[in-house]
Amino acid sequence: MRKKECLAMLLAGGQGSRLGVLTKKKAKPAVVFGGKYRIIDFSLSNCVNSGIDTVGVLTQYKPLILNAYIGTGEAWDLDVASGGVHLLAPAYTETGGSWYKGTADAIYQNIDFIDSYDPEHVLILSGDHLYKMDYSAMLAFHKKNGADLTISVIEVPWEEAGRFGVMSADENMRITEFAEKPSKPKSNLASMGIYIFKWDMLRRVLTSDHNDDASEKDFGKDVIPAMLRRKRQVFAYRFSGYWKDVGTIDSYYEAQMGLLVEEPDFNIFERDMRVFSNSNIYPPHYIGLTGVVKGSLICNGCTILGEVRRSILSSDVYVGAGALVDASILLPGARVEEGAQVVRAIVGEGAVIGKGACFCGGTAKIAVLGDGERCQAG
Amino acid sequence: MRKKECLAMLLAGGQGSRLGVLTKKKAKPAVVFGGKYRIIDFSLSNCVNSGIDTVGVLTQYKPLILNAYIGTGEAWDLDVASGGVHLLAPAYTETGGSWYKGTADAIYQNIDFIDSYDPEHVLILSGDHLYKMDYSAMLAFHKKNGADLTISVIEVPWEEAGRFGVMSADENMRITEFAEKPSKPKSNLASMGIYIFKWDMLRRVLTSDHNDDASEKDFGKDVIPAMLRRKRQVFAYRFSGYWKDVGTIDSYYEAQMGLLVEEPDFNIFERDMRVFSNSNIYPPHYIGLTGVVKGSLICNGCTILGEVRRSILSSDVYVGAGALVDASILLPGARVEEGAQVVRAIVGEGAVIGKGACFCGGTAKIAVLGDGERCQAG
Amino acid sequence: MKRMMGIIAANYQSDSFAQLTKDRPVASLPFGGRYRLVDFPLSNMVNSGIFTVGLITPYMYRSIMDHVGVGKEWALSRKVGGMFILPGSIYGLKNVQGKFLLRDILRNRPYLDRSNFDLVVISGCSKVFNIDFQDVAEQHTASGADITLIYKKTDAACGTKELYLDVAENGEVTAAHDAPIGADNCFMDAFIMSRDLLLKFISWYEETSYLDLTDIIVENLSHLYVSGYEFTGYMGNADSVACYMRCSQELLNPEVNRELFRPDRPIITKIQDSPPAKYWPAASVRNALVSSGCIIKGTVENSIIFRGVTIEEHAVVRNAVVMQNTVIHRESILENVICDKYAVIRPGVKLFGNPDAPILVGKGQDV
Amino acid sequence: MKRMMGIIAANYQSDSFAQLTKDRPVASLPFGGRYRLVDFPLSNMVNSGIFTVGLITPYMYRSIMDHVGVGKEWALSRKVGGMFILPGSIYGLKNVQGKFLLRDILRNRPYLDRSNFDLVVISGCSKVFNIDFQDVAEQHTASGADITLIYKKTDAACGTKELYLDVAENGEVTAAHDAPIGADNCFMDAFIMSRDLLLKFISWYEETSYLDLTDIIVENLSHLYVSGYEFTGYMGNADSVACYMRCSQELLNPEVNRELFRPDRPIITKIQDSPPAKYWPAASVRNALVSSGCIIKGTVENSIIFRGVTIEEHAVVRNAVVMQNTVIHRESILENVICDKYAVIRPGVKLFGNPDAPILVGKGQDV
Repeated sequence: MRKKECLAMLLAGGQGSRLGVLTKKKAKPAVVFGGKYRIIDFSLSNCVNSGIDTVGVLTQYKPLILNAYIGTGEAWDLDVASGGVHLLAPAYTETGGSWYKGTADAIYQNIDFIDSYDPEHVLILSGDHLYKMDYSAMLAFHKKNGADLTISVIEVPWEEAGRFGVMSADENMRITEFAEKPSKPKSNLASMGIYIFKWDMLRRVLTSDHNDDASEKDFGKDVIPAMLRRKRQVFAYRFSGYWKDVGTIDSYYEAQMGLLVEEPDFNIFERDMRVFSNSNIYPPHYIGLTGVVKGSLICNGCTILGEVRRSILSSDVYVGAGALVDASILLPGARVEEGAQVVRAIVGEGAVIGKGACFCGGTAKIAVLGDGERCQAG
Repeated sequence: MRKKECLAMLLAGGQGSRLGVLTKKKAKPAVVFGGKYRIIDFSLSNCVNSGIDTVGVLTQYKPLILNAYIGTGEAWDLDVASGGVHLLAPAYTETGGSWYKGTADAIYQNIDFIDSYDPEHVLILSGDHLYKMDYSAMLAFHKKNGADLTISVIEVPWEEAGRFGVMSADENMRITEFAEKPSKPKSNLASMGIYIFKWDMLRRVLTSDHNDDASEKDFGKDVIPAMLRRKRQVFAYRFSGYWKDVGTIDSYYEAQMGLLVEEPDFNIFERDMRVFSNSNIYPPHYIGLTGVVKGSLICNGCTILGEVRRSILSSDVYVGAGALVDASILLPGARVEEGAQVVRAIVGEGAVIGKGACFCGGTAKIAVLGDGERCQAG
Repeated sequence: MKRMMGIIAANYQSDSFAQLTKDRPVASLPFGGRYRLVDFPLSNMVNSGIFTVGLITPYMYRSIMDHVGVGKEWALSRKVGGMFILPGSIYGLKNVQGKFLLRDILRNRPYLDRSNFDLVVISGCSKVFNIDFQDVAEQHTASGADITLIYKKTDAACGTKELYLDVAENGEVTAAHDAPIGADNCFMDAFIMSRDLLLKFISWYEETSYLDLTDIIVENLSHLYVSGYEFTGYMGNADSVACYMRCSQELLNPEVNRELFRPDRPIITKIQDSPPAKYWPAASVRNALVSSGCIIKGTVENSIIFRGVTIEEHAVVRNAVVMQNTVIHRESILENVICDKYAVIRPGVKLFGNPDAPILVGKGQDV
Repeated sequence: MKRMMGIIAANYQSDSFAQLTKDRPVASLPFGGRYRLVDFPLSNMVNSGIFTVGLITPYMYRSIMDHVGVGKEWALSRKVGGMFILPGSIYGLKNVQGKFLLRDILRNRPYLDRSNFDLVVISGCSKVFNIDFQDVAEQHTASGADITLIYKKTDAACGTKELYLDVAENGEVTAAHDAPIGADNCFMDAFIMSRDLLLKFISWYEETSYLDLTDIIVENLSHLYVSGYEFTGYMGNADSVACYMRCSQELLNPEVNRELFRPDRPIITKIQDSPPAKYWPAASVRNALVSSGCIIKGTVENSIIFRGVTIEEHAVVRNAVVMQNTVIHRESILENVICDKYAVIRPGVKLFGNPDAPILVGKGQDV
């Protein structure tokens, strides 16, 4: 096998508790997004489109649906003998089991896996943002600088900088300072949570982090500050495209509504930098004699007998006659029965809005119904 | 999706510590057997050959190699949309992580998975025996009796009965008594660790076992005795073919040596009840001008310049000129260098017997070299 | 469960489709918004537990091989059984009206010889239905018949060359006609027989292998016990342009749709990776099947829209079938039209066909 | 890394193989114990990072489609790129000596049109080597050549219809001959050119599309900058029965074997599921390549034994190639013999061929 120049490790173990009931039965990366995708599709597609053919996916919280979805990675052209997707759950060893204690620990526990590919560099990704990025350009920048670590950064509005890890860099983009969620940010260059490490260096850093009892085993809080303290070559790579958080109900909702405009910033119809997904086979959707669909995204398998406006309908959704769905996101298999109303709402997988029921959010708050739940009239 | 009549749950989480260094880096079901197989191949192949297309594989101890090996189950024709292989590692939930506490607990923690297929019956298998069995015949017997539980049994010599769970049955094969490793066995019908449960019943029994603090969460010790106490319909299904334990170094060795005779009891060349495996692509093996091979099984990718007698060489093994390999098992990638001697030994994956070294077991004890280790001369 | 092997005649051509089948066999004609006709027999077989399927392929095999591949989507990419490519004979199939030419089977005899199945299910591609062949096999075995022909009671099958069966009260097929006169039992191009009998046919008729299997069966009605199996579900007939249009329109009937695309026996097809269909605020769509990847800005009524079609503003598509990746520009009107793949309808173009003779726009044609 | 697309001419026939290629193209001739010839160009492309590969397939496509399928084993079953089946033309290829007929490419022009690669690598199937096309592409780009032909310095290529190149000191190809007179640079049936130039060739020569691409290149040597790439590794030639035999024997040279089957650029083939080869206590085997699934009870020397072959007690196989599932019964002797698949050699049969003209036993033949 050829030595790998760069492999990717995708952190997909978090519960994503800020997505509330949507992650009750599955990990955040497995939540459906944009009708036919799951959140992890965007990172995996970025990998493939960047020529990275070896990806370790670190899972922990309720991984069953995620595992089944990823399979061998065939849906992303990642089922290659010389690499491919590997699902890396915490393992049980002679000395008992050990869950991942933090992002850095998750990588630490998989040192053997990474070593088996003998890579030059390791790309660390987290799967809760919507963006298209060519990691190979970032890798070229990283190599050109001879960097130990390169962090992808994006300019954010100054008033929001305090929500991120922000960094100051010199004129060569070498990072001079890094602050995790500072109350008084000195920079508006925010970390996107995308790192490329020289593997030799990362292996050493992780080992010493592992032995540090005071560490929380987190990249942002522990690993990166430690590297800066030791004056490692840490650079910032400036990214300037679309990049949106989808980790809260509000951001998850807003990012999807953004897909509905005529020329969206994030374009799922683009032929280059395609987004791949693993889909089931459903017949085309059917819009009945009484159906109305405007300004919406509709997946295969849907039956629409009512009115659908400014909404996203995932596969196999049913909207009964006389029902109204407006400014809402219906996840796979959701049913809106006759005469029901769904406005500014997210309806979970297989959830049901009963006949004549009204499930409506307001300007302040999106209404969310969990997977398989039921909302009845009256 | 059609309701499943029967799905299989394969217990593959154990360390298999009785296999010593062979399970240092992988779970027992992932240990190579018979040159090109891994121990789990036999159970998976039995499933496919019995028409069972949905298998949950319960993993826990060092599952990485096992996971990569099983993949989507394509190698066993088990990559079907309506079922297939599912790898079921212990999961982390809102309330933290929970490792499998015993065989019964492993199934208990996957009740949701099983329910998603809505099966009539569930077949429980453990993956450490060598046998070919048509589970559909056992299922027919189970259904004919309207049994809550059917246990596959085999007659063992009386003097060995105490090593097994043994049972007494009436003339209809209904089990009247069950004793786990009794010091004074009343029967020589030994449990093969193969169970078919009515799923409704098993779900109930597992739930009450889960709530019983005194239980060790084990099928043999807890679940089956409890069902007998409650006078459930528990039957014994008599199996009479080849069935050998491969869970200790000695039994693992002897079972493989049994493949070398001219007409072995367990026949890997048979066309019906085939054994499937997931193999890499290697060129044919090469026997050099100085090579000698007699009474052996040789896999692709080997290079043999020395003498090989009564041995099993897995893929990509090298035997140098002047070396002697006798009555030994060489696992994938093992190297026996020039002039070395290997007799009554098991040489682990990628392990090396250095030039002129002698790695020999005796009549009493098989010599075992762990994966990747090295034995030097002198 | 009966153990059966399958044969699908996916090689025959037809001249009743005009340019729609110029470069493809009938089997790979797109249908129903995302399928090809061959998906129906393939899915029927797999859903009936038949996992050894021989596909008789045509000389123009690219489209069908592209679509079916090694049968992965149908779980036919297997170590035991799976999909077998059986190249059909090459000689002027277009002129021959047969679908089940003996010579195509003769040519692939090892497929039958090397198997150990008792029964063979044989199906054509141009009729559309969702059937459980297990039911047919059970009736076949119970009746003790040599051959069981599957039929549907209808005298409006629409096809140009149907076979209608006289079925006696005991279920025996006593005669066959090529028009529904005196019989309204339309043969569905699908039947079950024993492998042994099929091998016998091959030996008996080796010299006259240009014959069609169904002709041989009809010729031998008096010597054999040929039974009929009545199918009561929906059968669509896509045997000519007009039939294809009618059958496509029938999919807009929710009951037909539900029956054909039932979740317990799904129609499987090649997976394509398209985004969801996007409807612009001005879109107006009713009574339509629309596939993923479409961009709809105009008006669509009573139509089947395939994957990746763009319908621009103020364009109107009515009673039409629009195949993959066609672009319909603004202010054009299409009524009673079938557009093949990759066609382009320029702005303002107006095409009005007749419901019984729809206008055809060829593959990649720029109108 | 250069982004390239590939074309493999897997359709050509040959009459220099007698019955070995009666029912199969040269591309699907079994070779090396478990491979088919097409595995070499396919693996070379994939190992060089070429994941968009067009396979020109022959009229007798069953064997090659069975083997290659959708290219899964080669990681060519992909959403982006992957393997494209390009059906070759049907007319009497056997009589034509060409391997790269323009009409085969013309017929599949959309494969070239729809792509956005700059370079196309084109390879035949009957020469056996393990190459990194990235190296060739780098030299091609650096030299600024229009076309780069890959050659090996040898005047003993053994083939019946080789092309030998005159290569100037600056690497330019100045002339080509069909014999090694004055030049020992044997063209390896593999070359790189820009997609644009290939499309130009198609337009220029559309009227005379029966021409071979290599003829066109030779004809244009004075107008084009045609460069040579010298390959220094092992090249085997399987262009006729005698060559095939010699080339098979060469695999028994450990150095050749190591070079051709190097682990960093593995030759990939269809996965078959056979048990390990089983040697009985009486077996006597030296200087042989033996595949899985064999049962060896007799004597084997200087031979290539394919998957699932049985060699009974006291049978002797020497200087032979024995293909898949053949059974050699007791006390028979085979020397200088090539046995095709599923052959049966009866007890006591003795076949002694000449090293330069081995005896051929046809597929399934019972001797």
